[in-house]
Amino acid sequence: MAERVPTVPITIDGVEMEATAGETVLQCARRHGVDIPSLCFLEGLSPVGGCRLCVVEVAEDLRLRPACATTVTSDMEVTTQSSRLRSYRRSILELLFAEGNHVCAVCVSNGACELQDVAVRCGMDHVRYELQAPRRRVDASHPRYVFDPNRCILCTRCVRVCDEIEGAHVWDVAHRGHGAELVTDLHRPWGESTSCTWCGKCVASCPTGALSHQGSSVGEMRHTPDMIAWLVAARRREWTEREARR
Amino acid sequence: MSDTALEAGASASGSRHTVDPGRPEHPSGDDRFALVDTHLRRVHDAQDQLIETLHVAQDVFGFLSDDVLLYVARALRLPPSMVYGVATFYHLFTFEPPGEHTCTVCTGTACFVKGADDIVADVATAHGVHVGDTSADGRLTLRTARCLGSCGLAPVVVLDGVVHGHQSPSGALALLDGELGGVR
Amino acid sequence: MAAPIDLHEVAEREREEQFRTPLRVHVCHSTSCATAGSGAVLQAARDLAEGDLASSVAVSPTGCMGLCSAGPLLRVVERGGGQHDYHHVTGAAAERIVRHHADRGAAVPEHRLDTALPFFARQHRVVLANAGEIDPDRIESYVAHGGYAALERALTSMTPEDVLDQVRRSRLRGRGGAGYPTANKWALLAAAPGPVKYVVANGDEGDPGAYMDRTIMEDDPHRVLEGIALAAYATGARHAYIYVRAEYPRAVERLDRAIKVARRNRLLGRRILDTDVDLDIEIRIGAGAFVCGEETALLASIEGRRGTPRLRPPYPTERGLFGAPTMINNVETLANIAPIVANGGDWFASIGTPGSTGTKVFALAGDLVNTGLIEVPMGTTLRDIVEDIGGGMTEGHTFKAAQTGGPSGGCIPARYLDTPVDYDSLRALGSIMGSGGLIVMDDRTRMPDVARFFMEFSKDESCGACAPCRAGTVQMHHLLTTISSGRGRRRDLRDLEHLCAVVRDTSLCGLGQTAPNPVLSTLQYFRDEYEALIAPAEGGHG
Amino acid sequence: MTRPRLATVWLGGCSGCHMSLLDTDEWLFELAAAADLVYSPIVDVKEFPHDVDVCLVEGAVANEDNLEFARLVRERSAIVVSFGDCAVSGNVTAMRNPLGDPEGILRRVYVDAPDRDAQVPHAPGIVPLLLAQVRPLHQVIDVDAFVPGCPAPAGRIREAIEALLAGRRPPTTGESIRFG
Repeated sequence: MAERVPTVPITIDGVEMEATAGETVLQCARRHGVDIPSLCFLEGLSPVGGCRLCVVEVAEDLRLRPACATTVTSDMEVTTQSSRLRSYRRSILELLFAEGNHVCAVCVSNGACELQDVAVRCGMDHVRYELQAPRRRVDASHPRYVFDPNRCILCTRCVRVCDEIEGAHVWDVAHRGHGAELVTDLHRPWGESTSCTWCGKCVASCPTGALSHQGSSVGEMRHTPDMIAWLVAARRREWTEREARR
Repeated sequence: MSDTALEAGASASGSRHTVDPGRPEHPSGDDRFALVDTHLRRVHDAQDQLIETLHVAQDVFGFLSDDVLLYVARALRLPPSMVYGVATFYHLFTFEPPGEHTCTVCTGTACFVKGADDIVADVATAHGVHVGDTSADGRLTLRTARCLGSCGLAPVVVLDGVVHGHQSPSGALALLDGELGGVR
Repeated sequence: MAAPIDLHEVAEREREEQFRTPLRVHVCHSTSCATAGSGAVLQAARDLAEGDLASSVAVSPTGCMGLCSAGPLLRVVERGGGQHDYHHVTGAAAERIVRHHADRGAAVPEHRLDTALPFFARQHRVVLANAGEIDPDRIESYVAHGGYAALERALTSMTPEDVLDQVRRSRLRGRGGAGYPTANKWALLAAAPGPVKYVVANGDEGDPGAYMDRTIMEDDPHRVLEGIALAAYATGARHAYIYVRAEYPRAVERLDRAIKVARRNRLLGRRILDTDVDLDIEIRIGAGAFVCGEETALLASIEGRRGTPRLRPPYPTERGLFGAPTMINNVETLANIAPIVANGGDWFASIGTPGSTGTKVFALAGDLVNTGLIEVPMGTTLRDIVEDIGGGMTEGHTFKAAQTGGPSGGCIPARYLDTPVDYDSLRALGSIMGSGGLIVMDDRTRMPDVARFFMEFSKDESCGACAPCRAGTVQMHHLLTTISSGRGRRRDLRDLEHLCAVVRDTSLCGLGQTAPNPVLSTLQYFRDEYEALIAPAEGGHG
Repeated sequence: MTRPRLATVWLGGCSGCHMSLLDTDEWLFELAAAADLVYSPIVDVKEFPHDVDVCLVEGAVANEDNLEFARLVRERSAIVVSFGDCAVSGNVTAMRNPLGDPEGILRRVYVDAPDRDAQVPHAPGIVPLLLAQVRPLHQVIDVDAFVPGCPAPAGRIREAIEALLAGRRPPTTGESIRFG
């Protein structure tokens, strides 16, 4: 028999539902099959609310709230779809596409890319903004993995997974604003890193083609971000303890 | 008169502290690391002192080389990428040795309204140097600053730590000519 | 442990010292005047005071006298109370002026500054009461002007709740820009559980064109310390930080010295003034990042990390510095605390307007006759500030707009010159109070250029953690550059307005949320200038 | 009743989207019955005609000819459609943008790389000059609809043309707008 978890009533897009106390709006919505787009959020990692795609309207709150980091409260009324939210999400996606070189046609992740999928879901049929066409050096120095910063959207999943789960903190964000970029160690080639354990969790977590396996060709890369949540559960010994309680 | 942070690049030749026998000598044999050590000891190698330590290191060495960053990372037991991320986040840290002379043009609002952009453009053109860079001959580093708080004197130019108020493009160029001995 | 300072005795001694000579010469030695050459002025005056005029003249360097555009400034104070101010003083002029006063007991007409001018007469100094009066490096000077009396009174005869109550009655609002009621913040920290909590003074004045906080920290450092000590007492914090921009080394130096002196005199440290109250204050230096003015970014920076804001909630008063409850107050806010506790919250609330009490310090800059640092009661109209205090526009030009709030604020056109300057009126006009930068622009200014200037600032200062601010400011800057250059199309204007909404409503922190303000307010009031720049449609493409 | 006048244009792209159009196979007969194809790389017409109802434009705007032609298309067409990823987003054609100055690229390709006969082609009036940056079509002229894809799949093309000929917009949601 499962333990009883306290619940609170909330309304999402006019539908009343039971939320588990302490969970986020995003978690509750997804459990109930409500689609809120997101990119930086990854189950198992701490939320940073950086991509801003999951912003929702909460009744009696003037500000939009990131669903990934907003805890449910009793009788909360959440709107996840409105013409304003849709237009904002689309614009944010266009901004992301414009700031990198996201050429899907020649990308390792083409067809299996979270960024591409979200763009489809948000109705992005073209990008209105000026393409920044950055020229960032691809780092293929690692024997197993490749980093293409031109396809990076700075979601920081790799930074967090490396710090929070693997504990190596190989990755971090350097510089700031439009100059921000991911670096390994002191911005030396990844292959020379003395802190990297080759665990590959950063690659597994990546929502785009920025991190991939060596040798992947167009459309061949398959990321496995869901493994992170499993790993976290395992580290908390959730399974073994459940076994023990039986 | 030099009350701004712009002169912080200052004297590595300042008062030398004795090398702490408790710490291994830096492999390079550069005893300037002892000055960094003095600071580290005073703050008990506390990790939240990273920014202060970088300030000290930059004062001592003039800029932050990879070697110095790695030294600080090891001393504070922080991952190198974190130290690099912090150092590059803040404007005041620099990673290249500065030129012989440093010219900083304030581009705060008051200076902007009074034409600071023209000064920057003219100095950049005349000396063939981009903002944030050092000229090819290593003689001049051109920087901009976000308000030095001397708005009553706008527009303001700081040359080698000395503040000059009420500047114009031609005035700033003359100032540089005086200091650098003309454009070659 | 040394005995604590006897404030009464120190004040008495200092006042006696002030009457030792018939003349006292104050030389403004704040950053602006120092840059203009006050060092030579101070030296010339000191030479006299240490030479043949030793018995008649005493010299003291002081903080900002306000009229920075006319510096270096010098003030001669007579024993009888008479004051004579001089502008654009040089070393030679200083010698002439001081000698003339000493020999003839009369003022010199050259360099004379008329203090009946509206620039001085219209001001009301609370925060800057000591600037231009005291020597910032001498605690005695501060004590003689009533310094630390409020702290002594609070510690000996008031409960923490009493202190909080005075702040509540004062209705003081945060001077950092947003105007959140200070007492509410204090109450949250006071109520926060646990033995470890922090008070943080925000001296990361990043708004380009603003130097109020710098002046306060440099010219009256003990006032800031006293404010912090009172805040800590009221909220139960035993440790405080002052976060200062690295661009202000002189403020760091002065504060550092003030902390040491205060500690030696048992005004800080263990068992302050022999009570059972402890407080230590530590200075932390920034390294050049505007975003660190944002509370959570500032805390990250104090912890030695990248200054990126984080999600709120939890708010700093719940979970702040090193995970402990933390309250962040702006330096100017804290500089108001000692006067509030000394004179009572009701006294403070009687200044200004009901919604915005007290005074506000502004850094007045731009195309005005008089520029410098001013302090006026809240509710003073923009017109009074521009025309009276600022002395109007420079010869041959007319007022076009006043910019408040820097990169987070807006431009106010001539038709709103009669607006009282307070939090709510400025917000209603699409601007904000901000930290106190006030730039006045004349008819030569092109408003789309001003918007572009601020957007360039926001673009470069964006921390990059959230997508709309990081990438949106780049695109807005691009669109403004295109439009300013006359190549813009109607569609660009539409995209610009839409992006303003996206970035304002979806950005993670205040920097991004307010970055579109300069564009929105110039579009609101000066739309015709944008329209005029839109290129005529080409090839059916508009 | 007059039949709609349809045109297709090939700018800076690989013509893959036109190949994909041909992949609509037998539907091409239906198209031929429903509309007049008045201009296309697969039609022997030299000049872009007036009064075009719908024009599909493949390819990005990469050189001066592309730019001039795009403007002409806009002038003479009621509805202009960005056809395929290169027109919609610049795509592969725009991958030269990060490399900057086209002169440097030409030199690399025609001077540094070849083993013999190294020279940058220069024939004014014949070889069009490259633009400083490759641009998606909508940043150069107004575009009424977007049909992405690299290439745009045949089914998606058919769906779009059917909609346009019936006076509707091509789909702006769902899988029909997937890039790549």
